[in-house]
Amino acid sequence: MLTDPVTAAAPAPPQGNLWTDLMHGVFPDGMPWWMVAVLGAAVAFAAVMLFVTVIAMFSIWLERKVAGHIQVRLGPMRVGGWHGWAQSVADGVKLLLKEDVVVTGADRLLFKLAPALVLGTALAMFVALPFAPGLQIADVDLGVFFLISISSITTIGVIMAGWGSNNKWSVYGAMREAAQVASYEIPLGLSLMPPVIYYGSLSLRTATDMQAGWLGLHWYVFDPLHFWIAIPSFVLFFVAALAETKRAPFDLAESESELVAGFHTEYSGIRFSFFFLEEYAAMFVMSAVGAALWFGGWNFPGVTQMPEGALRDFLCVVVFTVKSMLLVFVMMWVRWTLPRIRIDQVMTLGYKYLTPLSLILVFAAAVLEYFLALAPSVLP
Amino acid sequence: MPALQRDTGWGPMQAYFEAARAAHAALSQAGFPVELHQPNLPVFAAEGEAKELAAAHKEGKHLWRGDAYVQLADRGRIVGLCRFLRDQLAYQQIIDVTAVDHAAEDKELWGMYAFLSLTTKLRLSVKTMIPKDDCRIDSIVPVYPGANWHERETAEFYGITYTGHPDPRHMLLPDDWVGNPLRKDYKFPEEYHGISCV
Amino acid sequence: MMTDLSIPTAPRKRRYWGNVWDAVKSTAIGMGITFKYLWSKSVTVQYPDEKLPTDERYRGIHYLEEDLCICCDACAKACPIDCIEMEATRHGKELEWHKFTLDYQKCMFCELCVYPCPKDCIHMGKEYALVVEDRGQLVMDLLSWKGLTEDQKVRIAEAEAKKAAKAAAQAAAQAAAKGGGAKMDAGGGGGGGGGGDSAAGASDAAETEPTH
Amino acid sequence: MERAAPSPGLLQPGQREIELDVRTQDVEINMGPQHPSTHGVLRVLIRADGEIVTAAQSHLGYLHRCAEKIGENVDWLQYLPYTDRYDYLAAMNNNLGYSLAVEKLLGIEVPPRGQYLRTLIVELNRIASHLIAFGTYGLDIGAFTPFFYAFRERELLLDIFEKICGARLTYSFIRPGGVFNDAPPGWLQHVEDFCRQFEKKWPEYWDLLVENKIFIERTANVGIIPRDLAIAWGCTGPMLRGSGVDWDLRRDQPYLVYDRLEFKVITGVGYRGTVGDCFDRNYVRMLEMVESLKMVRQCLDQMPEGEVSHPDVGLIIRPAPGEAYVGIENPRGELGHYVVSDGSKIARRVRVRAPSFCNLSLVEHIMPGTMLADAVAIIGATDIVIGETDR
Repeated sequence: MLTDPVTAAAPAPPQGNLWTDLMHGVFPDGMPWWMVAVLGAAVAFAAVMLFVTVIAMFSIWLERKVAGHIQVRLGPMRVGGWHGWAQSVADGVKLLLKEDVVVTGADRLLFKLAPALVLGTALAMFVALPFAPGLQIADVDLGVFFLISISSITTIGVIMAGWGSNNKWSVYGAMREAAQVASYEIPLGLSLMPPVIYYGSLSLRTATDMQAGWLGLHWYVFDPLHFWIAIPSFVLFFVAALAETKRAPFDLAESESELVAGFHTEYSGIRFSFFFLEEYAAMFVMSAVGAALWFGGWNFPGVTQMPEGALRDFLCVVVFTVKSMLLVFVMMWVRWTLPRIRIDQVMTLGYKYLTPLSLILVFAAAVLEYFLALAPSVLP
Repeated sequence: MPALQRDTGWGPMQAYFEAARAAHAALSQAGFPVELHQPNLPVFAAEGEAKELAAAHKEGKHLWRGDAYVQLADRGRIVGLCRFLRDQLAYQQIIDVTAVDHAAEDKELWGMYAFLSLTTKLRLSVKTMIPKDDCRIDSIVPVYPGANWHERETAEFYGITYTGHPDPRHMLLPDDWVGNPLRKDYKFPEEYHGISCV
Repeated sequence: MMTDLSIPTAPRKRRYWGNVWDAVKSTAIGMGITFKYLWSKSVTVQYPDEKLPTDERYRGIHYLEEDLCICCDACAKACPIDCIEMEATRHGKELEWHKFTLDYQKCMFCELCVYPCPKDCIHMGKEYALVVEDRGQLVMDLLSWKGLTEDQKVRIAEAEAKKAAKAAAQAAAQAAAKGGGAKMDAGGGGGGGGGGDSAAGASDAAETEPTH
Repeated sequence: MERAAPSPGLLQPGQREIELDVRTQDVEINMGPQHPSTHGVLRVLIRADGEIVTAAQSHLGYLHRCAEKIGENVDWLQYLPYTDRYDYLAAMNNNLGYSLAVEKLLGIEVPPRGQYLRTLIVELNRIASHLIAFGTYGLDIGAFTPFFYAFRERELLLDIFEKICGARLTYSFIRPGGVFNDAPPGWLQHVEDFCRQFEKKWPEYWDLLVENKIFIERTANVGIIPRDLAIAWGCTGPMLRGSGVDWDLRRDQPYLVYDRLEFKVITGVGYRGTVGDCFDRNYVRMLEMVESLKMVRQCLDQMPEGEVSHPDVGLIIRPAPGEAYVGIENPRGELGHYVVSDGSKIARRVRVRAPSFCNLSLVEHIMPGTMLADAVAIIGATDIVIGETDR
């Protein structure tokens, strides 16, 4: 829906629209291909940025409310009236207005580049998410692979931030993050393999389409032949995703009781808000991947059967976002329940528990798939 | 071992008196120059005690209440005494090391040591005099490592040098603090690093 | 789930699947507890809008029954940090208050000032919010008024008049005793009262607004 | 700690091979004075080889308020509010320790109701203090929520304290000669209600935090203090009992009415690890809450009627000359007050033997060899109150 190069490249007839008029004046022969690409990217970026900002602000508010209610208090109640819904807006304004401090002795280039890199990668991950049949920025063939690889770039930003801050606590945070993410890439990738084997594709779009059966309830976790692989692999994926997004109990990079605030100790104002946005964007992306691969993506009874159109797309977006937000909520719920793991235990958990267990699951999934392929008549 | 008999609201008393007597006997037998001090007022105050106290004060008699303690005459033997207490009399724990300065005119400080036995459940106080003009005493850290911080604290508050202390840094006061605040002749500083103390 | 306190003393063996099971189980139990509380009623209140009631014995900012106070300084002496200062001029039995300040920068709300009061006139109040814009404002005056009231002035005048009358009577008696014909000055008492009035007026003018 | 350059081709004993090629330098980190898990303004200078602590040194004195000097300058009774302020989480216990020391010099015994009231409120305060210890320990380990649950129940206790003495933190309630006020009507009922409520909540703490696998992994076998070390370093209270030493002043040198109460002394048993590890110290505190609750119940049952204060002790106290040391079982260990009187209304010497101070002195010796996160766990398990270490 965003940009189809073929239709966009056709010469736009002047329709009295200021923008098209202008474009027609500048490019009488229609827009050149690069212009289309740049404009498409700009529109996609704006859409993603808007979506990420809204989702992150909502998540931050939700996190505070969830934390509050779990801890038998109320959380933000003041700004905006109903349950402090505008708290994140107020916080955002405050962060934008705050002084942008660059500490003495910091590596200024790294210090300033790190938040941008971190947020940029978080935004790039949204490219492959299948929000709705007509609403996916790019249906990347290697969608899952793309997401995993992009998400680990965040680590480089975190290391830059930690190193550039001229603060020992920050360096500790950065090093922990590096070790942690490097080791959790493996279980994360492996735990994604059972669904990939099931779908026979790395594309999230294909995965979502394949779960459209049973009036939109034929999700991977509900598949009668596969649920015994799907559920454990989802748990493994979820744990690895928590580690990947630096969420408790794996928030060692910013563990506030040990490292003060870890890699972003010295950040303030808008640069700090970038890290904040990134954290919640990454949470959303990881949850969205989980929702797409295990929980049917946009499929839901009533939505899947609708005729194609803007309304259906809209409802698909709603279903997909709600499913993802539910998983985000579980992440928060876990955070406010569990203590934090020590760094060597993180490694132990990653290498000795998650990796072998996910290997077993991959093997089991492959064997199951092989035998199912041998006996196609058994398939429901 | 059963618990000590509680004979007052603040804990056992007679057992501690006994402990002091026993420790005094054992220590003198081992050749330590110790004397036993026991309070000469009853544990519980009698009616009209205040008058009695005032009268005794006028006469120059010293009536006092509280703990019995063992006083060591030669402060040079404190480490040996501690070793004896720990090894022979089973006082495994050092509870407190401190000092008392009674008046600015006094020539001596009290060096106080409080011991606790976890097996016999008894307490013992040992006192030794430390002259102010030669304010040093051996550190008992080699015997009781737990005395480490107590001695550091007492050292900076009373100006006592604990010879042989492994870590004679200031404990609670800043490193450049002048004077020993708990001495009675201590003069409050006018200012500290430009901060007025008045 | 924790039910009784009979406890295995031997350390558990580390087992691979046992660890996995323990982790999953304890996490599930913990999440169950937090989930239960997610829907429970909050125990906190929205502070500046709602305030929890303070108890009868609450030790908050003091209040003073100033008409009972005799400026005896007992509370100031009992205070461990000397944060109470009081000053009053005595006009016979009547007190002309200048100040009764309590320095809440120092006060530690120990209530030791309340016990020695012979008139039982200083109390700990229920107010606790000590929010001011300037540290100087924490030195609070407990008096709602200063100087002399009209009643007091009248009483002082009466007392002085009585005194003067008494003095006059005495003088008259003395004079009578002496048998001399010296005439007493009847305006003496009135003059004294006038002086008191003007002093009271001056302190009225300097009076600040009440602190509570 | 700059390592000596290794001679090529020669491995020192215990040296890893990699160090021949890579020369690393230990990093020195200041943990504190402002750090989230130093429980106040404690500064621990840590030298670390990566994540592994190689040396630690505590620096104290950021909260030094000259309590002992003040004691020599104010009246006996006027010093009472200052005792609240060294261990502000268990102010009742501090009041009690000082009051008992002064009573020893006064030679008086508090009437029975006063003693029971003291015991009751001191045990309640112990629960309140251990709740904080448990909550903040969860916080140190990274679990937020137990902290709030602990504060929720502590709030009920503070309400109880407020009802009887008017203050919520610095009580100044127990005074030499008794207590300031008798319990207001209905107060004992409040205490009973609390007991019932707390009984229901306590298993939740246990399930939520103590039995949590991550918590066990973080604390069990971490910061082990062997029995002998704990005794030699003068550790007291849960620190000592966590190391398996069966020692409790309430049972072994009974004061107040503890000899009339039935309770168990909890010692560390290596429930999930080794005896004397951080888990055991926390375990002792957790179970001590239950024991304190039992004692509170017994005090409520046995509470006699009558006076709460000794009638002879007025506002001006003049103890007999002499010196007295009274040690009581604070939530953190043995709180000793050594007071010296010359018979006047001002003390010659008030010495406070603070349990946290002595317990903390051992911490820097058990830290080397643990990880940075363990350093936090060890400090947390020590349950220090900086107001007390610095006084």
